[in-house]
Amino acid sequence: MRLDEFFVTGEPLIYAGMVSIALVTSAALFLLTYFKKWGWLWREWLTTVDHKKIGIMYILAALAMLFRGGVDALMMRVQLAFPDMNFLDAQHYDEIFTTHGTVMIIFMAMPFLIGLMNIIVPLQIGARDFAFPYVNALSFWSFMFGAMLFNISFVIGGSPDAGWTSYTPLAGAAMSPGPGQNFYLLGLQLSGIGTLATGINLMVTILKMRAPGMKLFQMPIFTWSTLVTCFIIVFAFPILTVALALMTIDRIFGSQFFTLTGEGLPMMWANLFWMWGHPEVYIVILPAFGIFSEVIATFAKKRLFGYNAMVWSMILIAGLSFLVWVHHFFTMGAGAFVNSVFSISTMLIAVPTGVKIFNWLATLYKAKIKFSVAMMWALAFIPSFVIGGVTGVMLGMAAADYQFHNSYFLVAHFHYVLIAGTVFACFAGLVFWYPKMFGHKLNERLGKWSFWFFVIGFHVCFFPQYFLGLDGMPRRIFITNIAEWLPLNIISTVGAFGMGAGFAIFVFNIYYSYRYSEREKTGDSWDGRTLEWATPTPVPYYNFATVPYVDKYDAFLAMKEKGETTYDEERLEPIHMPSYTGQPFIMMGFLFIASFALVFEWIPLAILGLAGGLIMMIVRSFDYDEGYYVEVDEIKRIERKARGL
Amino acid sequence: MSAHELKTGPLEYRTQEGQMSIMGFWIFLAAEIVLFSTLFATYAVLFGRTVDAPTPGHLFEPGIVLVMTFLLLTSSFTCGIAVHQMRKGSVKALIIWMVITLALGAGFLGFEIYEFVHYVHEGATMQSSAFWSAFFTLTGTHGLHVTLGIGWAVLLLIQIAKRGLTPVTSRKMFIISLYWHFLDVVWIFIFTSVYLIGMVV
Amino acid sequence: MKSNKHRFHRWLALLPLSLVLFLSGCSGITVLDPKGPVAESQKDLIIFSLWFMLGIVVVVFAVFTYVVVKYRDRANRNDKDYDPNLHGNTTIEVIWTVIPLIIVIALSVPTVETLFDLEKPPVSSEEKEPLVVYATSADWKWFFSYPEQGIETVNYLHIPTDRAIEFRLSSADSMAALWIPALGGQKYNMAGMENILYLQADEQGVYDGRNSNFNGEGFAAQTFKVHAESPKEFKDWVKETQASAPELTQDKYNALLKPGLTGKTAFSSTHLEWVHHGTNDGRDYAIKRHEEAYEEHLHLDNEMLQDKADGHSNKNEGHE
Amino acid sequence: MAEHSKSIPVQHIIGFVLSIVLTLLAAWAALGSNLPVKWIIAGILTLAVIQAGIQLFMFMHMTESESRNGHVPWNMMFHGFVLAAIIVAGSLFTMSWGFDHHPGKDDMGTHQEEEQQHGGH
Repeated sequence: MRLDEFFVTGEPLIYAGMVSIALVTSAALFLLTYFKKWGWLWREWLTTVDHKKIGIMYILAALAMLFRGGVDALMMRVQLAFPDMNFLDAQHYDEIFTTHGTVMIIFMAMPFLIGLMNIIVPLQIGARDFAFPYVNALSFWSFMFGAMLFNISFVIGGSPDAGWTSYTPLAGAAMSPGPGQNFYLLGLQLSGIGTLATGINLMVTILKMRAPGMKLFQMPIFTWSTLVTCFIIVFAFPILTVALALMTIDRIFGSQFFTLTGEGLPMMWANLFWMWGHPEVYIVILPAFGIFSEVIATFAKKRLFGYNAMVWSMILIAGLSFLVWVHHFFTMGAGAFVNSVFSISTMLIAVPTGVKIFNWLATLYKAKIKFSVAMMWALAFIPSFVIGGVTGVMLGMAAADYQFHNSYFLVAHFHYVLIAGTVFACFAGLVFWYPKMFGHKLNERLGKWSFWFFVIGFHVCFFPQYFLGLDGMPRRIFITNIAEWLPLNIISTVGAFGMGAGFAIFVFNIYYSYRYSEREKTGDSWDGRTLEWATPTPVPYYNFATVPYVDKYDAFLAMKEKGETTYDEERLEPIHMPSYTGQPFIMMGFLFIASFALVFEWIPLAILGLAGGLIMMIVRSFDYDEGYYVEVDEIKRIERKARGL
Repeated sequence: MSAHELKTGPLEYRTQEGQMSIMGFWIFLAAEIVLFSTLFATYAVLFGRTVDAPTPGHLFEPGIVLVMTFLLLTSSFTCGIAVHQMRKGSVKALIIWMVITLALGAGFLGFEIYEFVHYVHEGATMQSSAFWSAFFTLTGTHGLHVTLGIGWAVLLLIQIAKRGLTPVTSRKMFIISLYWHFLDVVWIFIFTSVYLIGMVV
Repeated sequence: MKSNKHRFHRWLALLPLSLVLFLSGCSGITVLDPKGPVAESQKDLIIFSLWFMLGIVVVVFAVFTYVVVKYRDRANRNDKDYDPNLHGNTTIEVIWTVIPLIIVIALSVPTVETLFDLEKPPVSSEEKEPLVVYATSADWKWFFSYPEQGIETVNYLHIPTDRAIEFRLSSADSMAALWIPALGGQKYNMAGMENILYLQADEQGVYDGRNSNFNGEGFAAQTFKVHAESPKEFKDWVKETQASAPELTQDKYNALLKPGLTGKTAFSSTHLEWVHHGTNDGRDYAIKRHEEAYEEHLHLDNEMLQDKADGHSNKNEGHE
Repeated sequence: MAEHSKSIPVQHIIGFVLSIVLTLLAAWAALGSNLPVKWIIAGILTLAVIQAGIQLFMFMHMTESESRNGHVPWNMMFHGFVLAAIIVAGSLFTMSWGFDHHPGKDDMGTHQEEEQQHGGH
């Protein structure tokens, strides 16, 4: 392969991207060397197995990905603003919407939520870490290397351009030759390993490591949403693994699953993709529901209404999520009977979702609502999500879907549910738990500015798109050459920049608050209700000096009433902790090399990388490191300092 | 994380780590069921799409498949005895029965490789048609699992020989046994829905 | 740059005008302004569901506004209506489970009915045999074959009004979807699989049709115009095409199949004589003949697209 | 726990014998019998499910209470098999059955037939 084929050439925007990547990388390398931080980076972060640190790395990476996906989005909106725009050509536009979709779902929404789960779930259930801290680190590095692999396609080899759904035969070797599509397949495959492992890890953590006395139906609702989500992950991700593997074999080894030759069946890809893809939607929305429930209950200063119904509706949604995938291709022509079945199952999801909406409203009833920024995100979610939800039901009506399908009506719908659901939740959750993670709150004033910019921008951007869709504008076109579409497209682009401004203010707020915000003195920043607020801030690495006995929902509220804390000097015992290790990083590094080699179909290097990965597994198998104990005196010292005793 | 160790019951269940690892593995097996069922679904949907390549009914031979099935069924049985011996505390019997299990597994693999080579010679390859792509991927994935299982078990036997039975080694052994029985479950479905149905239809 | 700026201003001037058009009601929105019975039935379904959805939105928004305003934490807040332990009420929970369920049932019935109706030609033209048109997508153009009339058009379509059109959809290569929003919803065109889509125009006019399913670089350019005209005009058009258009040879067809853009053309024979892409035998016809061409980039940009719309460009013709 | 004293527990022997018998039965049904194909397929799939159950319950200690893992193993296996059924049957339902039973065929004959079939469902 020639060098000018290896690097992407000929695009000014990409050259600019390359330059900025080079600058940022060298700046980072310089700073690390100048401040002699390499050792610190390795010892404190790259080898960590602490769920809180891993969670923070997840969230930082997700914010970076949100930036990248957001820039993609703005570029698309610029191109679509006016009919005569020549900002992007078709090819470049195709790459951008493909990476936008993939990055936002796989490398932004999921890791953001998994990051929050990482930090909060063990704290909420009174656990000292994950069930398998080593595996947790492995998961993170699998995601991180997968994301890196996907993102370097931007400058090396060329980005995938067949849409985030990568429908065959377009995405097959015959019509999309070259490394672009391979980046998609292997980037997702690599990060998928980690997601599945996290799913198993969190399930075991929640099922086996709850504080003594805590029954399943006394768990905080975010923990419940995590458990249900992990259940979906465990059952959905293997489908993606197989689908990706089959297409990889198709592309690299010439098999005939989804090809036009050899009687392959391209639509089978769509079938498998959506068998994973639909549950995936719930993987990113259920934790959001959990976050909103926590935030609303806390700032309404009121117990969550209908806790049992909330839990059961999540379980029901999880079950139904596996029975509706065909609604993504009603227009395939599987016949009226098949479409009827999936149409009805799709609409049924509205019932448990409706129950949840009404339960949130009922939680606000007779409450004392405090409009903090986290609460504002949660409140904005309710009406926005309802619009997304009802249009989802309309899309679920197969006969009408023939008109909605592939149009901007659909685009508007899924942005309404994914942004108003997932993205608002990410912001709400980050603002809410920020003091727990970093020891200080985010500035509320700046937070409100970013909130209003983002939320208004969001509605201005996506509401007009419903009408564009009804007016026949299809998704994924790089040009808006019909006069009637002009005004709405301009409005939409303006809204997109509003969202961009909101995000920029949010990021600035992180910096501003780091500099100027008051440091937290107690662990209980918002008068919280669940156990994560029972720990001091910053949270000691062992989380709980003494684990409380839980016999109620809203466990911390009960503790506060009884005057208990998680520091009982009488009951202190040495705490067993896992050792930090560089193995996960190295193992995933090898798999990264293998995947990168497979992208370019360099089989010998791929085999070497895989062998490296296998050797790391053998190393792990013979590794009998038992961790270490935190002595009582050490715990006393840390806790007294943190609690100001 | 707790160091509390129970005094009774099978060794692998006594520590919380043991319990958690075993539970985690059960969850992993559920994911494996989904993984294989996706391959089965692909196989089922692509059934009959052979183009010019030979049809399955033409190539499948009942004899060799039955032998493979009996090898794997027996290995599952001997693996069960190995765990039984482990619970009785007999390292030596455990190792002997495990070696028999792995030998049977290796025999199974040998037949499978022979079978694949034979099919390729007849013109049924991964690249020849959608049906054969699906066939080789499904059975090949199972075969790969068996191979990995053998490698993994060998590593573990070394550890057991070195360290004897501890909560950690017996937990690992127990998990291997779950894995091995599970591969047998998968094979039962391959035997039935790939080979038998392939020969009937 | 200069011309771009000029165009920019021209479009900008359209902005207020279009806003007025948009606000003047549904008449501007294609899907809600159907020109045939199929689109009509889909519009009815959409409007039917829209009423329910608006109802839900109104109820939720009203309750939401009420609770957020009434129960906000303010200085002289009456603590009597603060109940921190209120955690459930079975009756009301059952009510708000059952009502959505009823709505879902209410929506399901017409959905299923319409679904089965759409598999048949529209009732309004039952007594007439549907006009069969094979609509074949290829990267990035449309072939419309009229087997009875023995003609084939590329990138435009003529149909008679008040008669069902039975589209037989397939694709020579990548997956596409035939969508004529004014006449009704879409279905996929897939190689090796054939779909049937019934559409019908009741009003004469020229409608926009396109491929709505992303299929690569030329996707945005894969559009066509539908000329719905009276049966007599249609007959005349058919006669004229039969008489004046050249015959479609297999070589010519193979050249047209090559991935790329092409203008409008008509022929007095159809490609169905030697290949039908909707069958198992025809699925790899194009990919076998043009394997290398799929690797090339079009470098399609706005200017090219404008040119194509104006009828200048004919990228394929250079290769003949 | 009487069986612990034996070198080979009875449960395992029963399980092993049963799986051999069921395998032979399935092989006979498929290769030796003259039953209708649909019956054979349904029959041998049932036998396979029974045999999987034997592995799970007799060899894999799925329901042992000493594991302190409660219903989790059982629950995961159950849902795994439900999902397996959804994936396999669902794919066949939409990709094969759906397409065979819709008017995507060349003549109108199939179309009429399809209408009747739908009426029957």
